[in-house]
Amino acid sequence: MVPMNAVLLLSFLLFALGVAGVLIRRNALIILMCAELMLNAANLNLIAFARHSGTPAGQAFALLVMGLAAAEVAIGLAIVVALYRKKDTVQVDDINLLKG
Amino acid sequence: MSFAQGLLEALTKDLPLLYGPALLAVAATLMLWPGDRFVGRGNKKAWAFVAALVLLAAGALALTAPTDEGFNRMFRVDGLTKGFQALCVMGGLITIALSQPQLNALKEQTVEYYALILFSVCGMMLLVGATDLVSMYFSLELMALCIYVLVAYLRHQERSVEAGLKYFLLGAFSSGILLYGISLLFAAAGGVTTNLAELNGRLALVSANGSLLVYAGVLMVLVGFAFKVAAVPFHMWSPDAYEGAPTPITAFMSMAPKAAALGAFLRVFGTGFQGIASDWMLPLAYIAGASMVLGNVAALRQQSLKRLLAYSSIAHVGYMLLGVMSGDAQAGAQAIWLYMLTYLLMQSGAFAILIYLQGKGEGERIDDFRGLGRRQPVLAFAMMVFLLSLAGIPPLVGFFSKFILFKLAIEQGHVALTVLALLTSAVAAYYYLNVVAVMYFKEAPETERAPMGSLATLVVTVSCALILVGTFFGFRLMDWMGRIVLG
Amino acid sequence: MIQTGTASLEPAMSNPVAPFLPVLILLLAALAMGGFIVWASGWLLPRLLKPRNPQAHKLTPYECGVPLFQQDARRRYNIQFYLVAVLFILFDVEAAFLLPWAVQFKSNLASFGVMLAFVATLLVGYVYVWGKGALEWER
Amino acid sequence: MHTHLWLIPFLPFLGFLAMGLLGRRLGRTGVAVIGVGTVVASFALSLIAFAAMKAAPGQRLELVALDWMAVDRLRVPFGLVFDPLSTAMALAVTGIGALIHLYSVGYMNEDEGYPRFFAYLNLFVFFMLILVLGSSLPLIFVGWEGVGLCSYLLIGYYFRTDFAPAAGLKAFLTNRIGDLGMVVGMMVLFAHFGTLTVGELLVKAGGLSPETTFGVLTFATLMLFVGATGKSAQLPLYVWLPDAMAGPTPVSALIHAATMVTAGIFLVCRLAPLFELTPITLTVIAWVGAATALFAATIGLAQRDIKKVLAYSTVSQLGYMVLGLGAGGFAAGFFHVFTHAWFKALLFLGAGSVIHALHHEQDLFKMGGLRAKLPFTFWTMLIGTLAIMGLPPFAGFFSKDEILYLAFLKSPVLWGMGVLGACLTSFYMWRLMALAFWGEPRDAHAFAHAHESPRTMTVPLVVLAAGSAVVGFWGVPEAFGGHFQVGRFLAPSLTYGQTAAEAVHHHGPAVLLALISTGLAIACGWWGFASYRGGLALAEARAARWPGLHRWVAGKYFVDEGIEKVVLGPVRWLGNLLWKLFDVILIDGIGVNLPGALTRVSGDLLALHQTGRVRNYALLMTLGALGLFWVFLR
Repeated sequence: MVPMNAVLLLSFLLFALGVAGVLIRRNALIILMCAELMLNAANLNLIAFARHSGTPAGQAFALLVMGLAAAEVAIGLAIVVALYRKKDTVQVDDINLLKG
Repeated sequence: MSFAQGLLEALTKDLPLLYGPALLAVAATLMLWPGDRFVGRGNKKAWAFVAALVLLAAGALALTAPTDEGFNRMFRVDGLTKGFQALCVMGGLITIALSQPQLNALKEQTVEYYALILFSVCGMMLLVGATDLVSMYFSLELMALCIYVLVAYLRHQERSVEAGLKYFLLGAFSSGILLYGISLLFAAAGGVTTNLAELNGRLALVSANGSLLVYAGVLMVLVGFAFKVAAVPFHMWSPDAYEGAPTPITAFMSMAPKAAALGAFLRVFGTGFQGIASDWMLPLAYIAGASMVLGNVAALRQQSLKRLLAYSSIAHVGYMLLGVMSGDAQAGAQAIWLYMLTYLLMQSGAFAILIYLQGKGEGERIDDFRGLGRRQPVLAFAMMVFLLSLAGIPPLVGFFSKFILFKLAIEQGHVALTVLALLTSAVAAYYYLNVVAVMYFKEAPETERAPMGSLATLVVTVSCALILVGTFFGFRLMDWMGRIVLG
Repeated sequence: MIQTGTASLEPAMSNPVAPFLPVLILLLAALAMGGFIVWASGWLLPRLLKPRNPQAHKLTPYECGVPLFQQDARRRYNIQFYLVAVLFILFDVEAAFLLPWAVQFKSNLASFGVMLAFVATLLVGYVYVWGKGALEWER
Repeated sequence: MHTHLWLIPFLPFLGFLAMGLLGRRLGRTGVAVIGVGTVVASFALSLIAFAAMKAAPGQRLELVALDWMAVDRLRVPFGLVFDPLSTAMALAVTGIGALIHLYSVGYMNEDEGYPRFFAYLNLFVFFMLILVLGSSLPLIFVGWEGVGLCSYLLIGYYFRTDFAPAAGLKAFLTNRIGDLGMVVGMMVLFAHFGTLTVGELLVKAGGLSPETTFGVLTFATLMLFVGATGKSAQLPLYVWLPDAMAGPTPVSALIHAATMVTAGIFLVCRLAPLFELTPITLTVIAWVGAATALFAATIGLAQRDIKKVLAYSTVSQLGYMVLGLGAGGFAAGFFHVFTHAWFKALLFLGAGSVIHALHHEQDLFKMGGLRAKLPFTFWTMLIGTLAIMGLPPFAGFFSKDEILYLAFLKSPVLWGMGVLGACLTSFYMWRLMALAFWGEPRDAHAFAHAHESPRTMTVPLVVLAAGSAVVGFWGVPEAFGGHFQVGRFLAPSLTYGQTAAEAVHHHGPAVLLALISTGLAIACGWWGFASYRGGLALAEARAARWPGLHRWVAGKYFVDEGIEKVVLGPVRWLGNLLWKLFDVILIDGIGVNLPGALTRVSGDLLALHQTGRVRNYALLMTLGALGLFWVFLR
């Protein structure tokens, strides 16, 4: 068995990667992917600890999260496409009509 | 007995708890298909009435649901659930009524609009009853995903799409943080349960070694919720999303999801994580205080009434978080519920008038209210009532809901925060009164009057009347309701 | 403690990672080997062996055959592609919910009914998508 | 039974509804009849109630319509209370209110917003009556905020000018600061006593020994006094009152004389037994009052605008009332409210009459010689001036003397400040009279067109003048052979069934002190009158080059000029300085510029974080979360 602290560390690295991506990248699609990465970091925790304790709840939760993530991607892509049709760009730094 | 039999039995036993939300989901699905096949292109407006009826029915079902817990202790119907479900349904109904003039004018009546509102109200109704982090996360996402789409609904308007994208990206970000926090709590409790009550018991026993994990988890969950209710410093999406969204959806966002998220906030923090209250109380106090200050100060500068209401709603959330911090969960829930109810009335009235002016070609800028007192005295009077009530000026109802909340906070020993709340509410009076002053003391060229439309008139009349009635004996009424609904 | 490179048949029970250590070493060796081959064949050997005879034509993607249809490789995909891809992902992931059900499945009409309801819901979604014309490539 | 008492506050409200809803459809006459009629009717009812109260002293009647608020422990009835204090106050409010309504019929005759004006005015009276008659602190607070709101509407009535709305807003905001104090005080009282009904509160407070509740009560009463400071325009929250002059003159009269500003005094009187238990609060109150009385009088010396002079004089007189309260003389303080209501309303309406006659000229330096042109106004204002300077037997004498005597018992320094303030009052009032009514007209055009005001305006003046002359006899102190009846009348309300406060026995010094203060006031009055009787000659003479022949003649003025330079100069310089310091820096600083500064801060704040860029938002969210994490690790 892998020690649980290692799992936590790995998931934290994944999570931090996701956060960093959201903060650094400018492409809306990649930001979206990074947000999904954060969800996967959480999934890793859920699955590993569910396996660790031998109960199925966490694994079922992870499946549910995957489904939700897919729905989120679908909606996100739709919005990004709508934006692209309007502004011809998916760079988030180019959209700041609303501010102040 | 097999797992599946158990599942079926659970369903038949527990389903009555969910008749309301289930009706919404089924009806919205059927509206999309096959319902929409039978409605002609020009008649989409009819869906508004269908959706309103479905909402009413769902509200009635929710209020008559048995008080019980079910679905493997994932969902619970109690006073809190019913009370906040009622608020969400009201928010949905008001939104549908307010949407009519704008959607007709823009020729954007579609079945999807109403189906999305129903789905998101369904998510809210599930959210306030969720007693398990799984069901909570699921319903939170159901609610939020629908609202992302609704914000970007006017896909031919750049503002709307931009608002939708911003809200979506930040929402996805915060939902990632929330879920990671949930996973940490799950891990800290040993990976056995996601049930709130059980988690609370287990987390309180976590050794000093794991306390960092618990704290990080609770904090991340707190961040997720603070984002959903738009509390500082996780509020930045709200002014932009409020401004860009179609105005009825702005009204919707300031009422229903806020009520639902606050209900869940109460459920998770007020009653759920009581055992580890010392972990989240101080950060929450900072969040509340910062929301009051920033919300009110930032609103001073606004030229657009939509943005002003967005910032002021940040401040109102700051006040309501005082109720979450109350050690007496029942009293806190009641105070927040009353506040939210009165807030709903004032907000719906103000938005109805705003939408009406928008429809006339005047915009949402505060300057467009110039001379409203002369042009349309009745409307201006109603607007004044809403604004003064929002400012919390007695004897209007908004004062009493504030009073009850602040009184509770003082009793709970949050004196410094309450004083801050009082001070900032004095600032709030300034910008609300500024709008009143513009309406009455500034002249504007005469413009022609357009009829307001029966639904918007209804909303304005009812909410204004309720505020005025509430001023005199609303409190007996509201107390009575609070007792019955919140138990 | 670090053990010798040869696989130990009885790994120390105290260190759960220990049995995997030989694998790790093998992995590192393989990586080093692979890296060297790639480096040598892709950079070192050509440097040493290649004739120097530059030509503009050599830089085109296809040195021989038909000329390029479109100069810009980053061309836009048809928006329809995204739509279909997203729909595929959605229905694909929803199918993942079938898995735990199937694992637990014992011949039982009730559980079958519940899953049928789930699939029916998906089906309504599918029909809605179809009805909206989202699956038609040419509109 | 007693249902007719409900009509006292609600008649003006009905008037407000009628005028607000029907508006111009009522016509000018209709508006005037309803506006004046409702208030007169409630005056008549108050008179009946007052007579009943007189007949059966110590009576107390609480009418409860319904349970208004009931949230767990908090139960607040929607009720009115009739006891000596509230009926006497209601009488003053409706009586003076009715006269001001009547006066407004003439004054606002040319204004187009006639119905709106009367609607606001009626609403104002309604809220004031709710404040006076309310049986619980929340209800009193409703009235309290209501008059604030109405004053905002009325002060900002001339909304076409830039100044008026700003002044209205300033009044409202300053009052909000005071209101914070009131709310906090209320909450502390509730947390401690578990009730907010005045009756229960006082009974419970009386049952406690002072030692156990000392700290809480002191805090609560101090907070309530902060509220009173805002409403009753005491230092340092007086700032809104002078600006409130921007409204129409009848509004100034209503706000200054009978209603809004007395609210703070009334609140303290209402809760007198509570304040009685807290000597520290009382001392604070006394000093704030004395300082205000002196301070505002100093500023009054330097004003040119006739209404500003009166405004500062109101602040000063309020200082006396507060001083009276602080000295433990709740009845004396209230009595001064009562007498002041008469003569201040008179002075304001008289000033309004002058302004009306001169077509809205308010500058004293442009008036002069109006004695013959405006006989009614002149004679009535003369009575008002005599009353405010404290000349026996006019109204102001008895009430002010009683306050000064009590102040003397508390501390001779307080007495000295009070007497000095009275001297200054006398001076600037006679300066005002001399500049307006004596001397040569300094604006020939305006003078030529000046005319006496219509009957609706002069009748209230005469009535008020008569009142100013005689109401003082209701409370002749014992030192002058009276029985201070007002004190006896109010005693049941002020002591609330506890041991009756010992009657103040006037000893030897009382008469002597009265003689000293009155004598000084007369002297100062004469001085002020003499200095300005010749108009602005002093100032002009100083500027002009005198031929040698006239030099000797002018020498007569040289004495005066010397006095002017040596004594008056510094005093006026001080007044100007204080005015600059407080009005310009503090008021404009806090009242006007603070919102501006906040708005600027707001802009900076927004520019800093609400950039419109998603990535910045995400970054700030992350930083926020890390900051909260830091809170935990710290």
